[in-house]
Amino acid sequence: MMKLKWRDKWLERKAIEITVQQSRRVFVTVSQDDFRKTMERLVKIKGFTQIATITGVDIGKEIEVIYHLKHKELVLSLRTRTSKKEPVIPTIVDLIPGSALYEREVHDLFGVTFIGNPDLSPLLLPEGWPDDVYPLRKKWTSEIIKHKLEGS
Amino acid sequence: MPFLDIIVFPGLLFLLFLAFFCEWLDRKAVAKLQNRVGPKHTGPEGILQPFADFIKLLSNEDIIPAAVDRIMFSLGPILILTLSLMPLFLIPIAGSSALVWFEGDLIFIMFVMTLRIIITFLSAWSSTNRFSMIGGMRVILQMLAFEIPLTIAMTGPAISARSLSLSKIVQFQASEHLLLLAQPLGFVIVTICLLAELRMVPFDIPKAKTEIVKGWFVEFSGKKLALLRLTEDFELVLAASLMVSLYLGGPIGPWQTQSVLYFFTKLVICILILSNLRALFARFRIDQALKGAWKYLTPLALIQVILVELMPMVIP
Amino acid sequence: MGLISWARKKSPWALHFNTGSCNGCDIEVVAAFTPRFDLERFGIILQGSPRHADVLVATGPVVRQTKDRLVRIYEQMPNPKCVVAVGTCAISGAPFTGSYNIHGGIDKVIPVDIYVSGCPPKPEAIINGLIQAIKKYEKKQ
Amino acid sequence: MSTFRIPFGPQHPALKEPINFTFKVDGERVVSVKLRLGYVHRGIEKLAEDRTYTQNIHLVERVCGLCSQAHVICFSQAVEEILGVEIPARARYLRTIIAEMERIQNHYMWLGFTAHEMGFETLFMYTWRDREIALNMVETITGKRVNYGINTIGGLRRDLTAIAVNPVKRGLDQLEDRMKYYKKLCMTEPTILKRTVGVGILRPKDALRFGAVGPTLRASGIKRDIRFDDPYAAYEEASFNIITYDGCDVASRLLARCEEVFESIEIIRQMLDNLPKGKVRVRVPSQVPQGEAVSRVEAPRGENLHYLRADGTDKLARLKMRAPTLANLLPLCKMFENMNIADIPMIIAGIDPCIACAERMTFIDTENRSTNSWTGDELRKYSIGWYEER
Repeated sequence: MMKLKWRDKWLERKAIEITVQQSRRVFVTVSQDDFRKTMERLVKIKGFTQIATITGVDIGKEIEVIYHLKHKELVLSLRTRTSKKEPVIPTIVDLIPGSALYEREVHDLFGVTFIGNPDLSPLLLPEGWPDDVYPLRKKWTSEIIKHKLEGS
Repeated sequence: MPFLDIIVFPGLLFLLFLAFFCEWLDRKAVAKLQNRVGPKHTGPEGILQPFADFIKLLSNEDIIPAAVDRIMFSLGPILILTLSLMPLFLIPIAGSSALVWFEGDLIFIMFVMTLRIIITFLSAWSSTNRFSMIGGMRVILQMLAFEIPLTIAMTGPAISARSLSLSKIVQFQASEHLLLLAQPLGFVIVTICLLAELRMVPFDIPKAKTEIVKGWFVEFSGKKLALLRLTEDFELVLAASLMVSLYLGGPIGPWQTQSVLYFFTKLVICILILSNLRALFARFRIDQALKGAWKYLTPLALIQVILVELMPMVIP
Repeated sequence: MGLISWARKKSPWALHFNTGSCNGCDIEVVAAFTPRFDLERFGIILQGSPRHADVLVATGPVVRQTKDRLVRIYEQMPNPKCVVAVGTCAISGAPFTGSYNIHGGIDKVIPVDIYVSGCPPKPEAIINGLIQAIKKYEKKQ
Repeated sequence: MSTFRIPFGPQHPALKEPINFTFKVDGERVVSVKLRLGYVHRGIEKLAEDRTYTQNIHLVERVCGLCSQAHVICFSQAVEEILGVEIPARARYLRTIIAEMERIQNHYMWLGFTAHEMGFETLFMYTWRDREIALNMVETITGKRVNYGINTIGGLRRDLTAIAVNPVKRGLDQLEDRMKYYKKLCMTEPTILKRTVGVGILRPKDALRFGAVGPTLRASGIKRDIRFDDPYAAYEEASFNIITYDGCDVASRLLARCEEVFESIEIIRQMLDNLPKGKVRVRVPSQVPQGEAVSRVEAPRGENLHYLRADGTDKLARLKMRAPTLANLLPLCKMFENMNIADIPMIIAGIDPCIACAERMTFIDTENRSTNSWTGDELRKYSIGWYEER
């Protein structure tokens, strides 16, 4: 592994996988249980106080949630997975207030619940959107959604 | 007073023509200042544009929204139009005395202008649109602030002419000198206050397009909008002709001559001044405009009146 | 009717509404009102309130969320009125066809009189579209 | 305290794009704000999954008509990273030139809109007249005024012809002259100062906490610029300054953008003078191997981030786009606190919102529908009640 300023023994022990894409892009995978602790450490000790965005990806049985954290020139993408049946992840709004919008975005489009987020109002997409339709899950193609919405 | 005078010249028809002409002039001048052409293809150089707008609006569907107070909403535009037309008959246009004049008509003009604003507020309130309500409140606020310096400054010419009649003031200027020379400060104050009365930039706060759409205009359509726009044109004429009569001597020309042409030329100059100012500024915020009116304009107007009183003693 | 149809032809006021466009068309619509193109020459002014407008200039594909608003704005406009759909998205939904959140072109929701194609159309094309609209507007009595 | 709600948008003359803010106001002072997006949501991220990479270039360009170059560069960089393709130096330089031209025309446009928001129509007309110079330059190089359609994966589709260089250089001189004048105007004209100084304060601490980006962040005194921190295209070879102001208000944002135009002009000049010779495009396979990439670009409005995951076919598995406006919306809500109604358009203009960008995927809604569609009766009752309580 390349020598990087952010290098952290604790993280290396905890992480399932660490990939260094290029000198300024690092991907770290942690388990769902370790996620909150890792995040706290990254924010409080390692200084990743800014978040670029949160990406959700549907990978079959699970949903992968990627947090793109920024620290100067470095983008650290912290990734964790949660089961598709009951997608639950602890919130990070208390650590990084700027993540409020992104958490809701993921909540809306993938149905992931962020435990502890005070305002996860289930309101996204146009008014009258059905509850169980999460447009970015692979199951819901545009045609199926259209069919469901327009009912014909 | 002959019937023809009231209807044709210098009465209704002439004023209508003047109003449309002034709007065209104003639009054209602003367009020139903004590097544009302005109305071009409606009549020669687009001179018929305001007329076309007026006719089109008259022929449009007239929507009365369900939520409005019907009586005030329908009556409002007509009342405002009448009230802004009325003072124009008191302006000496063709000769040194107006169509109608009496001792104290200046006060009458001020009164009608205030009344007009109250009616504006009522019709804004009656249209029960959030934007027009805010617009209406701003109209009132602005009136409270600018009416006072305007009135005080306008007493300046009255004191000099020792009369509260516009026609007398014009006659005084014919026999003595133009009041602009004696009271330039008053002229400036009146111009600023009239800009505010006309709700033109930088005081177009009650109808700020980017904040509250068109302010109290927002719900009116068709004929009512046509009347309201005509009102705005009349107000423009009124403001410019007040400036002309109070400070520039109305229809008085050099060598004791009197002609409507002189009045007309001065009017054009005044409108160009107003449109110039309109194109040169950004809009103030309501609190800034009010602060300005109370803090600077009112004291300045008072100083100007005192100066008018003291002047004859210093320079006999 | 000569006077009225002349007046209508000479003074069509426009209202611009974005139903979900990428911004490109909107910028070009606004550009058509600025010094280089100056639509005021033809008596066309951009209005803020639908009550004051005669021509609705709509850009972009109709997104589910804006559908009701588009209809409402169309209904708030006084008669006679006409609609100009600016840009390929407004005509058919163009690159966004197939998305779950769009209805397609403007004509899926309200009747359209003139279509101006391009992605985005140049201001010249928009001006031409508006002039065509005026011609059509004249006939609507 | 009793308050009065005014809706602002979705159709509103101050906003060329639909967005809905509902302000609770007390008299003329803003108490709180709620916002609702979703009026321009076109589901682009979903659409992208059904299209091939080349088709996606077309789609990504239409996320936003004003930052099209920034989005396309960002997307193609991500694909190129997964492919392991190095694009020719000439293509990198040209991409930089077009991206900077986009910034110039965008900032000109923004200055015009800001002037329009404060009711300064003349300045609006002037800036838009001068913006046509920038558009002419872009048109000479790419053939289009908006949505340039010149980028592709592996480089550019067209080369810059030698004949275009001189008109562009002349255009740059003109633009620099004009911007000097506008900057002076913004610093001295009293009505502009009245409307901008001290309006829409965003403290550096809040800016960082809520994740502001781009000129909004830099006007709060924080030196962050992707072009400098995380250089892409040919920015490593260019020398330029990062403009920061520490007024934290709309005036600072105004001046920061004006100065950025000078830097952009400088960058374009350097690029044109040192333009390498050679090809502008390398051929790339239509199938992209498995992999993922994060790509960042400094769009005119701030940081633009794309996350791309490829699964080995000719279609992508996931494309996530985060446009700068979305990041700036939370700081925007912070700026509204305790401001005057008349300042609202100015503050919104201050972040240079591009709703089309922010909304390709996101919606925020904290209000229920009823407050949005009040009937006149409800409103009248409300207003009467309001006056009685006072």
